[in-house]
Amino acid sequence: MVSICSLLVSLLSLALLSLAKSSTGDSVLVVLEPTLDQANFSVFFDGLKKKGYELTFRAPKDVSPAIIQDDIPSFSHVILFAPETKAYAGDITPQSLVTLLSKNTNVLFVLSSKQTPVSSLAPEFSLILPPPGTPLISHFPERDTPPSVIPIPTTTNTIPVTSSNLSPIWYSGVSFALGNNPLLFPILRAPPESFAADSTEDTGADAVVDAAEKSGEGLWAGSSMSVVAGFQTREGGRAAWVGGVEVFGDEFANKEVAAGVKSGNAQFAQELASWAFQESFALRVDSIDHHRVNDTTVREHYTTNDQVVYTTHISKFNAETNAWEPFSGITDLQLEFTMLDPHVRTALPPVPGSPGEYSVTFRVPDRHGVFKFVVDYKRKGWTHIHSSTTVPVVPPRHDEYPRFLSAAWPYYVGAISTSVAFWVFAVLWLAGDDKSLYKKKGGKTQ
Amino acid sequence: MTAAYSLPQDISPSFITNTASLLRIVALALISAAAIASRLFAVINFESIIHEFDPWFNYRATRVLASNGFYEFWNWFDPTAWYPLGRVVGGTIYPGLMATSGIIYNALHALNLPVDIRNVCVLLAPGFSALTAFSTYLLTKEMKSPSAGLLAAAFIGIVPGYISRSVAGSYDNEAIAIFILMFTFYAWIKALKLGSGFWGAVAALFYGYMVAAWGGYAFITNMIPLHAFVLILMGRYSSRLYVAYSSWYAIGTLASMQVPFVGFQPVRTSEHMAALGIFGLLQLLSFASLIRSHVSSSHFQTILFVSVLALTAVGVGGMGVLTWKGWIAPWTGRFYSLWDTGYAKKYIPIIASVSEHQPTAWPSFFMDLHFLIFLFPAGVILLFRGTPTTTVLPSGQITTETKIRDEHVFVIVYAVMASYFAGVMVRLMLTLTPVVCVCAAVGVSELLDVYLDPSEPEVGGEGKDGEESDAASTGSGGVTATSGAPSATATATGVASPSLGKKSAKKEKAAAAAAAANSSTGIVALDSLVSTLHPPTRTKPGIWGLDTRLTILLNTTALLLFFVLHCTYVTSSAYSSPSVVLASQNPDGSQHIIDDFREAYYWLRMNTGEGDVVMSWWDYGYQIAGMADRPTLVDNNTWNNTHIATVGKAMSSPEEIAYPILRKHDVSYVLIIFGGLIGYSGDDINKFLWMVRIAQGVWPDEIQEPNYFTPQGEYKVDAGASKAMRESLMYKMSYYRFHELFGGGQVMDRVRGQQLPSVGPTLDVLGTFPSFSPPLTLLTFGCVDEAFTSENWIVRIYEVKKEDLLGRDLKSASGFAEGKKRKRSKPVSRRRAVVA
Amino acid sequence: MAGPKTSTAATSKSSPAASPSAVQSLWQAYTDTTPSRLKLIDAFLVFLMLSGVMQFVYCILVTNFPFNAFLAGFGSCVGQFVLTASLRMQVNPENKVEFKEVSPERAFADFALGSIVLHFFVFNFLG
Amino acid sequence: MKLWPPLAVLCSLLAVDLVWAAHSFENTAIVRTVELGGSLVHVTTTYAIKSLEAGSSRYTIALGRDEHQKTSWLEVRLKGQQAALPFERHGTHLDNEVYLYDVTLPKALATNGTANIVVETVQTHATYPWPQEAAQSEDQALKYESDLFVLSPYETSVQRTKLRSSTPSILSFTQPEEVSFATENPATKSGTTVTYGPYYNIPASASSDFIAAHQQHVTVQYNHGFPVLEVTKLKRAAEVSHWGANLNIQDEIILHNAGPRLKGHFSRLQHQTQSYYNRPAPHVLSWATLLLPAGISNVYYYDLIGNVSTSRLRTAPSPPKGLSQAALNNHFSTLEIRPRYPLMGGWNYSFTLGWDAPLGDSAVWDAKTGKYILGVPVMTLIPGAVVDEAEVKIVLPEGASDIEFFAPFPALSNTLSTHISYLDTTGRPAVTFEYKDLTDKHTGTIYITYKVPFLAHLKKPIAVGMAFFALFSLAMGWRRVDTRIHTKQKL
Repeated sequence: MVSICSLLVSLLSLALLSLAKSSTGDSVLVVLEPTLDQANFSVFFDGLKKKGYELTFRAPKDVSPAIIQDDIPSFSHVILFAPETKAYAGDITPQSLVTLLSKNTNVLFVLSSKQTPVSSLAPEFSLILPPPGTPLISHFPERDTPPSVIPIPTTTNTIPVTSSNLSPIWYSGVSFALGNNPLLFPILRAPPESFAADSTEDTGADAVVDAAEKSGEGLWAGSSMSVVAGFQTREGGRAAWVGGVEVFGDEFANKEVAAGVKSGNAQFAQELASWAFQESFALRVDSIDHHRVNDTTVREHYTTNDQVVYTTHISKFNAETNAWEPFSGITDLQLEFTMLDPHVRTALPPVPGSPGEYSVTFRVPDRHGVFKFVVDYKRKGWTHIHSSTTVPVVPPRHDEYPRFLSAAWPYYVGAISTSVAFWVFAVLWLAGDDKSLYKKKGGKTQ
Repeated sequence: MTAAYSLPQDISPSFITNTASLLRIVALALISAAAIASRLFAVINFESIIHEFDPWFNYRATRVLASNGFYEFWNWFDPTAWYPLGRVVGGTIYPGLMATSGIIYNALHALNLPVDIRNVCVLLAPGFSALTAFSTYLLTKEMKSPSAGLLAAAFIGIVPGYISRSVAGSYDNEAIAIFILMFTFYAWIKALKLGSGFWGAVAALFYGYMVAAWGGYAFITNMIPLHAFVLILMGRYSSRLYVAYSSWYAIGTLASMQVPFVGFQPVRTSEHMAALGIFGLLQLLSFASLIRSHVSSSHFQTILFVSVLALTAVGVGGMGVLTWKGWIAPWTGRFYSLWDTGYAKKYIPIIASVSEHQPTAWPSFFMDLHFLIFLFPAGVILLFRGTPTTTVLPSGQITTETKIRDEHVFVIVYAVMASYFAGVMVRLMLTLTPVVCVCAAVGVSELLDVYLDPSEPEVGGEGKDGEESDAASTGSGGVTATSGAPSATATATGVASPSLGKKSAKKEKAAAAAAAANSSTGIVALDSLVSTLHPPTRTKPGIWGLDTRLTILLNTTALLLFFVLHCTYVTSSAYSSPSVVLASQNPDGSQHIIDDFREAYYWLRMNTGEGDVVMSWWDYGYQIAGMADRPTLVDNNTWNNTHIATVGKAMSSPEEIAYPILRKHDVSYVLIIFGGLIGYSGDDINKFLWMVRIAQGVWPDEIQEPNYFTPQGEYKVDAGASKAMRESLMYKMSYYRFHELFGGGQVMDRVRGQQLPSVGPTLDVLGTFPSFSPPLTLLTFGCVDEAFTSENWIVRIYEVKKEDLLGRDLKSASGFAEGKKRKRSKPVSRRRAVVA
Repeated sequence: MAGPKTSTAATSKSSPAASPSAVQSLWQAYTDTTPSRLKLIDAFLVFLMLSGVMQFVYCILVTNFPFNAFLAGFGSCVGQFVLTASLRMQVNPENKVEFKEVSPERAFADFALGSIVLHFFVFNFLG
Repeated sequence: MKLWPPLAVLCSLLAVDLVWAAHSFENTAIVRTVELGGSLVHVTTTYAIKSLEAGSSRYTIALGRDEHQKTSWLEVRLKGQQAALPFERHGTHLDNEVYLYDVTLPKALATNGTANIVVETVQTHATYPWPQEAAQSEDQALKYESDLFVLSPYETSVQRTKLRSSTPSILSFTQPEEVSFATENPATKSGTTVTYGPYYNIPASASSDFIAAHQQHVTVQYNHGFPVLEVTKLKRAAEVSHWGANLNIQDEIILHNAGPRLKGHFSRLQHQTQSYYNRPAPHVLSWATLLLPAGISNVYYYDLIGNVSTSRLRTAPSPPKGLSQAALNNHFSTLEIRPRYPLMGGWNYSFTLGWDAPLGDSAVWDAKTGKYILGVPVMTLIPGAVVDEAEVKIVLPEGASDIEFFAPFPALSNTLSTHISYLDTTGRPAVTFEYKDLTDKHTGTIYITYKVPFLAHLKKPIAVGMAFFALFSLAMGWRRVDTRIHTKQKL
């Protein structure tokens, strides 16, 4: 019964996703190392194809198709299913992979317990790998699989990139610790009772001790380790890191976690891919507008103490309709009005009734200078929203100061009366006959 | 009465006066022409371009005024200056200069003469120098005679001390200020002489113009009251003085307050209080004299005495109270630095760092004034003695009475004050120059008068002649005049030989300084001395024979010729280079223009974003704004010490500290000046210590000057350079890839004359510097990229990197880009294993 | 000019004994030796001084907030006062010797011109 | 290429026209040669035609849409002859696929009469840098796109297209798939040339269905050895002064390096080494040589912030009268201008260039009409540069009347205005011409004829005289007035 439901759910979800496309393009390059057979991943690949992706397959050693040509990526997504490859063709180097990400191409990395170029690239993403040759093993829960094949519950997911109500996921591969890089976040954590050890066969606690003693790094164990991690570059390119390729395999996809309960691998893989390929959790700033209260035109500068309205439109990519749609779901958006330091920091709430619009009104500080409207929204998993608009704030013009205040009327009266008196005096003076003065003078002098 | 040589007698006096005035006009015209022409060297040698630094801002402001009109200019807020603080230009400048050239510009365009605003600005200073010559003529005419006036005009026209600030293209406030200064003084003298309110009003108007034009107006503000005060102390109070002074002060003060930048200062700051005090004093005196005219003198004495006492007490007390209450701002730092030359260096490094605020070196006196500096004291002495005012009576017979007059006192006071200030600050040489010209002209013309006068004295006049000509001709008069007379020829040679003149000049300085120190008693004493010096009974001076005359005259003429030569030479060689363009000599002797500044600025203007902020040391702020048209962090209007210190800190700290500063201020480009390649000595490494000092003033615990010296206390950039020096952003940006020019040879910094290490041991993995200095090959940048370097490497522009794509620190990011492997890092959280 | 008041202050400070005679003689001298026109001027001066004093008092007691207005008003009074005072001196027959070049008419012309300039600045500064 | 309404309407209405055209000729061979260049691409197409019926004298040539919008100069000649044949716009099909031009042959051809028609076109903005960024030391590679088939309303027995590059390094070119009409390899590369074709027996191709069926795009990528220059704006002002017998010409030029953008940053060090070893990067413009007219004087070259001191000029004396055109052509003053900074890919530079030329060299007075005839060159060519927008303003002396002008090729617009300069009272008449996409073929001369009445010549001195007289009389009057005031004061 339950199994059927879950099956239905998964099918339903697949059906829903069937139209989906990515917001950055549909061409996918799958670098598949020869030891892996494409047929073993049919569920995953078919799922992608159903969504509308065009998959191109090549081996790591092939020269064509090149992942990047004349500094222009040839594909919009790359799946690097080469966990054990030591040598690649010339066009695939750690640097070129980072270049891909810088040009907004998404990459899906798969690790293994072997030391490979990819595993040496991992530290650049501040992933911290255990020493080579130490896969993740766990003896709980009781099961018939070898200890290196572990069912991992999805309920521990804190960041909602993948749905957390899936049935457990079969996992086999390495675990890794995450450095303190804000761009990196765990998607699937290792189970608490799992640890990394170099021997897959169960030799009791000694194995654990050995693992702990090895290279004096203590025990790589517990839920602080992750097995699947997401990384989002500053320019928005996304990279997903998976500790083992089998997660995507048909075997695990069809393997039951309990009697009649199919594993969550298939859907998890699809959801992971849809995040990595910027289908889901992709946001975009459509427009920015700022103007004075009861005014509509964008001004190139504002005066101190103006009341200013700042409005922005944000939309989210909808994979079903393959279109950007207005998105009002962000509740904790903030606007900063900064010059060197934020002078104003206020919430930027969604405007009820008009989807996708966020707006706030605030008073420009009493300080002239070159200010910036900064909206900086960085949440793990979501596309980072960062928009900065520069606008000078100028002091009032000479005719915008208050003039002729009531407090000053005596001065005005004084000044005016003076000049009036001056004219009166002048008139009197000129009216007064000069002769008299002369006469007087004459009288004086004699 | 015998004559040394005969003059034609049959000429009607009217004819003489007419020709004289005609000749005077012609002479003035020629002088103006010479004044203008000698200032065009800059245009001829280079081109019609704005010079130096500040003029670039004035030019830019003038363009705004000319294109947007006056009100827009008044309300101009410049967001590109002092980014991101911005600058309220309208309220923080003296608009007189821009207004002047704006008016000229519009007038010309109204006449369908579409002159380029740039040319108006470039040629403004020469044009006004002609006016200065004219106003100097007027002033000196008031002092002595038209002929002296002509001499003075000629001197001021070509004297280097004034040319240095007024060549074509040095479009600065001083360009017009000196003219206004002289004319204000002329109007003041005139007002004082005639006791006419009209001239007082004129003086006030020009004073207002001066306030609008130059910060140095404070000189007038204190000069005129001082003059009035001295006159009062000399018991020379007259209602003419009252009329002149009060009309000047009443109108002038109101006029000065119209300038937004000055605002209420005339009633608020101490610099202006002297004028106010004298004003009050005059009111009392006038009232007293009014009473005197009505009561007997006995009463009057007491009244006068008490009132003066009361006034001074009240005035000083009130000043003290107000200052203490803070209603009156105490003296500003720049003002203190006038009295204590060490003050600025201690407290205001920014002011001290300006080259033209340094004390004057003695040679520069000679360079700027040449032989005028020797005649200067002579002229002063003559003024003490007063000049004979010769009035031609209708009857044709000439009456002469020699007596010190108010205007003479004025020039004397001016001379004393100005020569002190000129000694303190180089730039104040400018205020000294005019009075030197006036005094020297008085001296020379007196000399010529005496020796050209054909009439030979009656027997018994020699002694007087000797003394007279002596006082007239040589600077040693101040000391020797009282004691008898060396013969005229001897003293003439004395003039010709600078050494004697110089010594005496020094003596005179000392005397003058003393006089300044206790001005009141000093002046009175000098006054009495003067009167003793000249017993009332005098015989007309004269010389025997032609030979002495010819000797003196030839000497004088030769001296004048030398002066002209000197002025021409100094002007063409020293004062005519627009420090924007540098000139050097090709091997074949032809002139080679080094134009790196404009190359770099134009590159910025053409190939960077409109709003990209450029960070540079403040010297180049105005030029970048004017030529590159890009926002700057700091510029030559050094009003915000902290902001400048921020730039200094960014320049003098290592990248990790500098980068956040750059990001915070949205800096996109960093521009530095580096002379090491062609030996341009005015570059940033040589200014570096000022940056450090200024930064230290604000962050004393982060930046310390000593860290930039070697342990031996030397300032080195070579292998011995200190660690702080090597790691500073400035050092790195200056020498980045510098060594590669030398292809492994000796890397030589041609300014410092030091040899830089070119190759050396490599860094170890941890990136710590070895104990001895790293070679230039190891200069790598985390936070900036070289964006542009001018042809001779004088200007180097660096672009600030964006934050790393993957949020790494920039050092490891660049390391990754270069393909370096990073060491495997360990997990943050460690758990010890529980041992079973 | 409200001369007497201040002068009495001065005199009384200086020598109380001499004061009454001084003041009376002063007033006497003033009333009978001053020509009528000078009296006119003095009246004007008194008016100006009063208005100036009033404004100053207002400024001290109530407010000096629009400081420029105060300066303008007060300045106009003072300026006008001194100009008129100068006029008085210039036309005063007793000062004839000092002002050779200045005829009374010229004096008045100067006075008028000065005042007009003054008032121009005053009104420019008022608002 | 102005639209010519009546004909266009006519042709587009009457398809009969085409039918007729289709029958009258056939192309025995069409050879198109494309000289791959920077901002300018010269295309020469030779039609070997055979007349099918007697007396047919109007041959129609066709251009595809892209081709047409790229083309900014078109000239038709008979092979081996200098004289250009007259041609006129034929109008388009209703679907803007093909643009047709009718060429009128000098004499009608008899049946089976043959002729070789050479069509020369210059294309602008036809190439684009690829890769779009190049470091300072790298070469610059450009891409050029073109149609595979030359369109023609007639059947064509054989045609080829040759793309020839100046340097032997052709990096890549498209191999067209399933080309009809091709017998052997549809595209071959030999040295500096890529040849498409020969293709045989192509039907009348100037129709949208042919294009839909067969037409293909081919792209060639090749190295280009010279900077790709683009004058985004050229403002030329020519001012005539009869008093000074002087023609002042001033160009305000905004120059843009349209080559690959500079990757990374500019390193002076590298630049200096390159120029030291004399291996300048192909996409860097350090200096350019301009050919200015002979006999010019006081040439000035400055930009927004003043004089640019780095330039060299060699003036030739002005040519004697009646020199042959050929002689005139190599009679030039050469000016070597050097921007303040080397112009890297994607950089801009703006400057002003001006000179005085003796009026006698460019103007004559026609005695019998009593008019002056003035010739002003449209532009001074910057080698290898295309001029996007040009504005030529010719300022005639004050008071010039009945003005007529003859432009060498039609301008987008020409306007008459008045220009006020030094000491003008009424202002001078000025004619302004607007152009677009000028190439090295557009170096014509604008001729202007105008009358200047004798009084107009005297206008200036009279005005100045009046001004001075007014000044003096004012001064005199002022003295009088001044004294009068004084006397009034007195009484």
